[in-house]
Amino acid sequence: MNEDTNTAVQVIGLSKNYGDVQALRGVDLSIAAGEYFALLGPSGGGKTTLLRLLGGFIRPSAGQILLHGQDVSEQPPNHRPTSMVFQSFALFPHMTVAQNVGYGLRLRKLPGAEIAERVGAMLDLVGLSDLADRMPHALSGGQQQRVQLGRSLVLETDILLLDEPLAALDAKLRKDMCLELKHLQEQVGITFIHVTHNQEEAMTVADSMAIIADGELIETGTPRALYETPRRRFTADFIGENNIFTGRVSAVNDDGVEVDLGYAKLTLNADGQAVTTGDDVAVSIRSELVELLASGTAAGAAHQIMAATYGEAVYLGLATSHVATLPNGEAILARHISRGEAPDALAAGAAVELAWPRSMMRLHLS
Amino acid sequence: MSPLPLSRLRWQRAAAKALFLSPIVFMVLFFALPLALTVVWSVFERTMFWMKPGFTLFSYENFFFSARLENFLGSMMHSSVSVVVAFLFGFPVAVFIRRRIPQVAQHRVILLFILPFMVSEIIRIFALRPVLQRTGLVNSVLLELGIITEPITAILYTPMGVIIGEVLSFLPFIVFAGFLAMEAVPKYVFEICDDLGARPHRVFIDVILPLAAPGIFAGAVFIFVNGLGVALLPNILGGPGAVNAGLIATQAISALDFPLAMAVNAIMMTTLLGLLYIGHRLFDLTRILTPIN
Amino acid sequence: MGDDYSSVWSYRLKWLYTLLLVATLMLPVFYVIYISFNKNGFGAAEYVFTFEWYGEIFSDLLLLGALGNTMILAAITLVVAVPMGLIAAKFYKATQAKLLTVSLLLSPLFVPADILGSALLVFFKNLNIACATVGEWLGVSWFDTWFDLGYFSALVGLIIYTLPYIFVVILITMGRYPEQQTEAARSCGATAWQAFIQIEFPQIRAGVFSACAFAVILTFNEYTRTSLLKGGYDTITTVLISQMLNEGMSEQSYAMSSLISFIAIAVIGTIILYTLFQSDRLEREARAKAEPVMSS
Amino acid sequence: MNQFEFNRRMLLKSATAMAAVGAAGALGLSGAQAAGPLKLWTIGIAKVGAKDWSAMSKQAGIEIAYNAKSARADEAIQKMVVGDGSKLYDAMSDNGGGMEDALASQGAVVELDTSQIPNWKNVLPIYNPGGSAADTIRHKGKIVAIPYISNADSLAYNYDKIGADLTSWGALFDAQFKGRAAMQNDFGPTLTNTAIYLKESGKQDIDNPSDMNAAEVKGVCQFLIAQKKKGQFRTFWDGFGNGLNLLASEEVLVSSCWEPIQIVAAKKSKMDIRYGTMKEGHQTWNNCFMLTKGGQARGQSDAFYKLMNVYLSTWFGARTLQTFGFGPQMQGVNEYVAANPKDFNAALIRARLAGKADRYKVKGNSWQNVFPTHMRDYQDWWARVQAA
Repeated sequence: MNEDTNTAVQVIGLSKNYGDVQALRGVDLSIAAGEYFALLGPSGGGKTTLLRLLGGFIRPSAGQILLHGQDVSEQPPNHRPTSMVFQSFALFPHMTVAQNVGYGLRLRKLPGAEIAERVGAMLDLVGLSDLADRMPHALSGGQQQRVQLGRSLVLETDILLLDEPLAALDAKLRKDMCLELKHLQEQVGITFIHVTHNQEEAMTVADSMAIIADGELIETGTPRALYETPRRRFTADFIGENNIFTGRVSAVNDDGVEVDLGYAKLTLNADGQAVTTGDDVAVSIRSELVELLASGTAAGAAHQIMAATYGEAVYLGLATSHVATLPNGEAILARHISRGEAPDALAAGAAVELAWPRSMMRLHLS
Repeated sequence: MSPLPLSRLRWQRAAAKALFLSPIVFMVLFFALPLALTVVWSVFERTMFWMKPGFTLFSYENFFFSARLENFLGSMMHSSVSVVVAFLFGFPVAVFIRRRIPQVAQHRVILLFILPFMVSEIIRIFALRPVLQRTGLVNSVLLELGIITEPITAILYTPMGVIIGEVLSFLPFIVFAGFLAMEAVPKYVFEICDDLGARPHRVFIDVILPLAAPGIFAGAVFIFVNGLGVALLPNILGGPGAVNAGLIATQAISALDFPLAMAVNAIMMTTLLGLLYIGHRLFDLTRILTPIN
Repeated sequence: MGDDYSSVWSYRLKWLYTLLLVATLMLPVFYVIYISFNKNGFGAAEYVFTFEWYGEIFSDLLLLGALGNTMILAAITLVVAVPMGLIAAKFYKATQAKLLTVSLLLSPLFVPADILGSALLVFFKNLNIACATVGEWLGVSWFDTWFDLGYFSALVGLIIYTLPYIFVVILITMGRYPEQQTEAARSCGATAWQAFIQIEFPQIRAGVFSACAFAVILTFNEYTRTSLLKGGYDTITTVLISQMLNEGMSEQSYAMSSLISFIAIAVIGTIILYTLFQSDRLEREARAKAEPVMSS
Repeated sequence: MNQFEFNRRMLLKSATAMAAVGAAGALGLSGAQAAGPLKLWTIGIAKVGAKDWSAMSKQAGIEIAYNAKSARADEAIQKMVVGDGSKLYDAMSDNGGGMEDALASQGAVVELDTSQIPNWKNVLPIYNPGGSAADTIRHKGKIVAIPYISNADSLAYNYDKIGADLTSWGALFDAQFKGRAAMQNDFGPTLTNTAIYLKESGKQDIDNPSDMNAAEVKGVCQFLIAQKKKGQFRTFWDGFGNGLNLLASEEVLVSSCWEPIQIVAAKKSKMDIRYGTMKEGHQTWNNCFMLTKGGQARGQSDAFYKLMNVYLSTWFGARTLQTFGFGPQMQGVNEYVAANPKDFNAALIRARLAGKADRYKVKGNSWQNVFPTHMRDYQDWWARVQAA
């Protein structure tokens, strides 16, 4: 049907219902071959459902799944060109590390010598050569996940599915493993599809990613695009730290769009989106772009200026977050790299002005 | 890893579905259906050796307006006493095993209570006779020790004998049920209670009982219903007057009064369902399954 | 054990109580054993110690024939009911209709033997009559005897009786098995069957074997349902009961019951003693398996 | 296709799993072949000569596959008429009077040809046409049953504890033995014995104690209920072992029971437990063997007649009398005992026969009827007695 071999995964109108609950609603998605793709979203949003549909562990209620152009919607997992790495507890506890890794090869009835050779090479690749004869319960969490990786990669399938593979690891280890995964993927060159609820993890590993929430595919794009120019309000809210204003379009002209917030007006570029006056829209600006000006400080015309009341500073280590209150009572954040300036430079209740570049504001129609 | 043809996939799925439904189908066909049909058969007309289709409430009249009802109610009372006694003796053991025995050893200590089951229940019940009779083990020992001067005759061929038999036969089930029910009481609860300095009986009443209630209830219903339904207990230990529903049914069967036997069954099933319904309303019996899920 | 502050004496007292309770439950069993060594048998005025009856266990042809029947019933029950329990447990884990499934599978526990036995008896007799009637009408007779009381009906009774126990035992072990392992195996290319046999089964083996033991023990000791449904054949218990109700149990019967008890006491006793002596070590191992270290 | 074949097919299908139990299974199935041993459904006390059926089998020259039978008449009828009895058993014994009619009328047992039994010529004359027991083996004038034992049931009492001989059923209801008396848990003998007592002592009008009408049954049962409520009975015994144990363990001092129970209880307990002659009368009975329809169809008639020839031989009669105290059904037992002095206690046998003769002489005796006209009233009222 689809001869485009560059597309590893193509999903058309995919839905999954559990009784009355719609876990996934008409998702369309395509993933290029050889890409490291991340599925990011809040828990219970449907990303794991999508992954399990790809793996063949559950059957779609509607829609199609094409892997390398072939419709596999009805195929069981062992007849799909995929293999999967699970969150945890998925190693076979009654087999050694080497036996775990060689399991799929034994199923293919390969000669013993070949299995041994390929298992050995794989253990080298994931850095577990010393532990080949260990039982899984004698391994650390990180080592266990490496064994899982080896067990899947040794099969040389075209697509590797990873279901929150790092969720059970502590923060430091997770960071290291992220990079390791990324490099591993570059080495083996197959398609990785990685489910996570952790945006840092997703941004570290992914060539491109998709946001999934409430059973819907919200937006796809490269990590940079999604971070810097999210189309959807949800994406802006979910990725990074954004200040979001809601208002109504009061004017549309060549310069851009004017949005009336009630207490202030914002002028920004529509970025090619079709809007008409009277539309309810949202506008977002990343908190690190918001500058905190003491009252009376001048700012350029390229900047949007807004008056606010200072609230407090929250010291976060790398950055310090300043919380201020807008005239309508909503909070607005300004995040700056901590540079050792004195704390309490501003008193709570002080009148301040906030400024940010107009060009960095994004308009969200939905 | 070539794809399978769709026809084969469909066939495989149908076969798997049939396989997985087979126990359910079996239980519906040979368990639920026969028990449901007892209601139908209970209104059939009795013939000399069998029964014929018809509608008569004679069997129910025969049950409710005869000594059988009295018997049934009497055995309900004895059964309730057995439940209480078995609970008082058995449940503390379940709590003890859960709280004080190391986790891995718990299941094996529970095995102790499976020991009696290695000998058929019927032989155990039967062997109670020489233990409890006038010249039996209990009386000889008590006479020998000078605790009594006359043999106790109230413990065999009396309702008391039936209660003793029921407690001895069913007590392990309270231990099992209690043990499973205690799974619903997390260990940290005890630590909190210790921390708060709660006395043991308060811990029991305020914490253990409410949490373990569904499991305890299930165990209690099990004993209660079996006390009503196991004919051998009153038959062997009961002497005159101890007749329960099971015995009424077996007597009816051997007297070739099948509709009456079926009416007794229907009444028993109604009692059981009623009890389970009340229990469910009170305790939400699905909580019993928490340890399994 | 328990916390470090509780009194060791109270702990010992509780153990003593537990053991006393078990001993009380075992009293009738001990009595059977006692009788089995009496040359004069049950109820005699004098007691003469002898091993004689043990030597003659296998000379009682009636008992031996019944043993054969019991073994056949137990074996078929095992072969049918255990896989059924397994399938039911898997079905339970997968299905949405959990309450329905579980109540259907566990409710036989709450239906007393005489009630279920008599209901099935009447059910089979009616099926039988229906078959004969339909057969007569069609002019064929090959299915006339399908539902005669006999092995089939007795097996149905036994399977219904044992299934709840088997189901629960397997389900509890299966509860500890992470379903992800099956999925991992599937994604390694295993068929559903391969995944079950190679990955899941080795991990739930203990539960399946316990279930087998349950099936055999329960079948060996079942009386009421079997006697109502067995048709013409005797099992160990029906022989013993008819002996009890007629001439009284034969001395060989006491010996055989005792022998079974001895074996059971020995096996279970060993397991318990072993566990108690090894509990600390087992505890450590179990903990290691349950919670792998999460840091590298 | 019979049950065994069905079972064998099932076995074959699951051959591998079955291998382990195959050997044991073969034992259980050895009775399967159509022309195999005579499948006999009867009670253990129907045999003499050895602990198992080997002596009987040798004497008859046939193989016997024994199946233990419950002692209750209604159960036996149920099995034969509604159950699969005829398929499973070639021959069976009854539970006393009236059963042969019930079974023969339902076609469960077949007419017999006594010319095939050489010892038939010695049968007690009461069984000949016109004799007092002639009807007890016939259905519509045709012989369908062969008698093998008989007796007049009475009261057993513990002479050691009581110190006097008892001659009236009144003892069972005597306050002196409150809580130490037992009757059988079977409405047949218990209601009949009570009825004989009530009738002969003038306490109630009863026409025929063996076949009472509804009002008579009610009267007898109300009497028993009153006794029960007073705590007169320790229990109602069920089966030989229970009856025996009650007497031997002094649980009861008086019990209406079978003679073998008294004999074995006396032997086991080493106490003087006696079997009296009741002035009011006794329930008299005989037990018979019958050939089932299935047995005849399977070609077991010859084997059956050979076995019946043994039951009507003095070899059996003398032995059942000595071992269990049952009355022989043939003439010439005294001569046989005299001819084999070392096998028998001649004095004991004479005494037993004399005791039986005494009991049979009592005017109020009533022949057992396990199938009374108003069976349902018997059952319903008996349930009330049990319930009281």
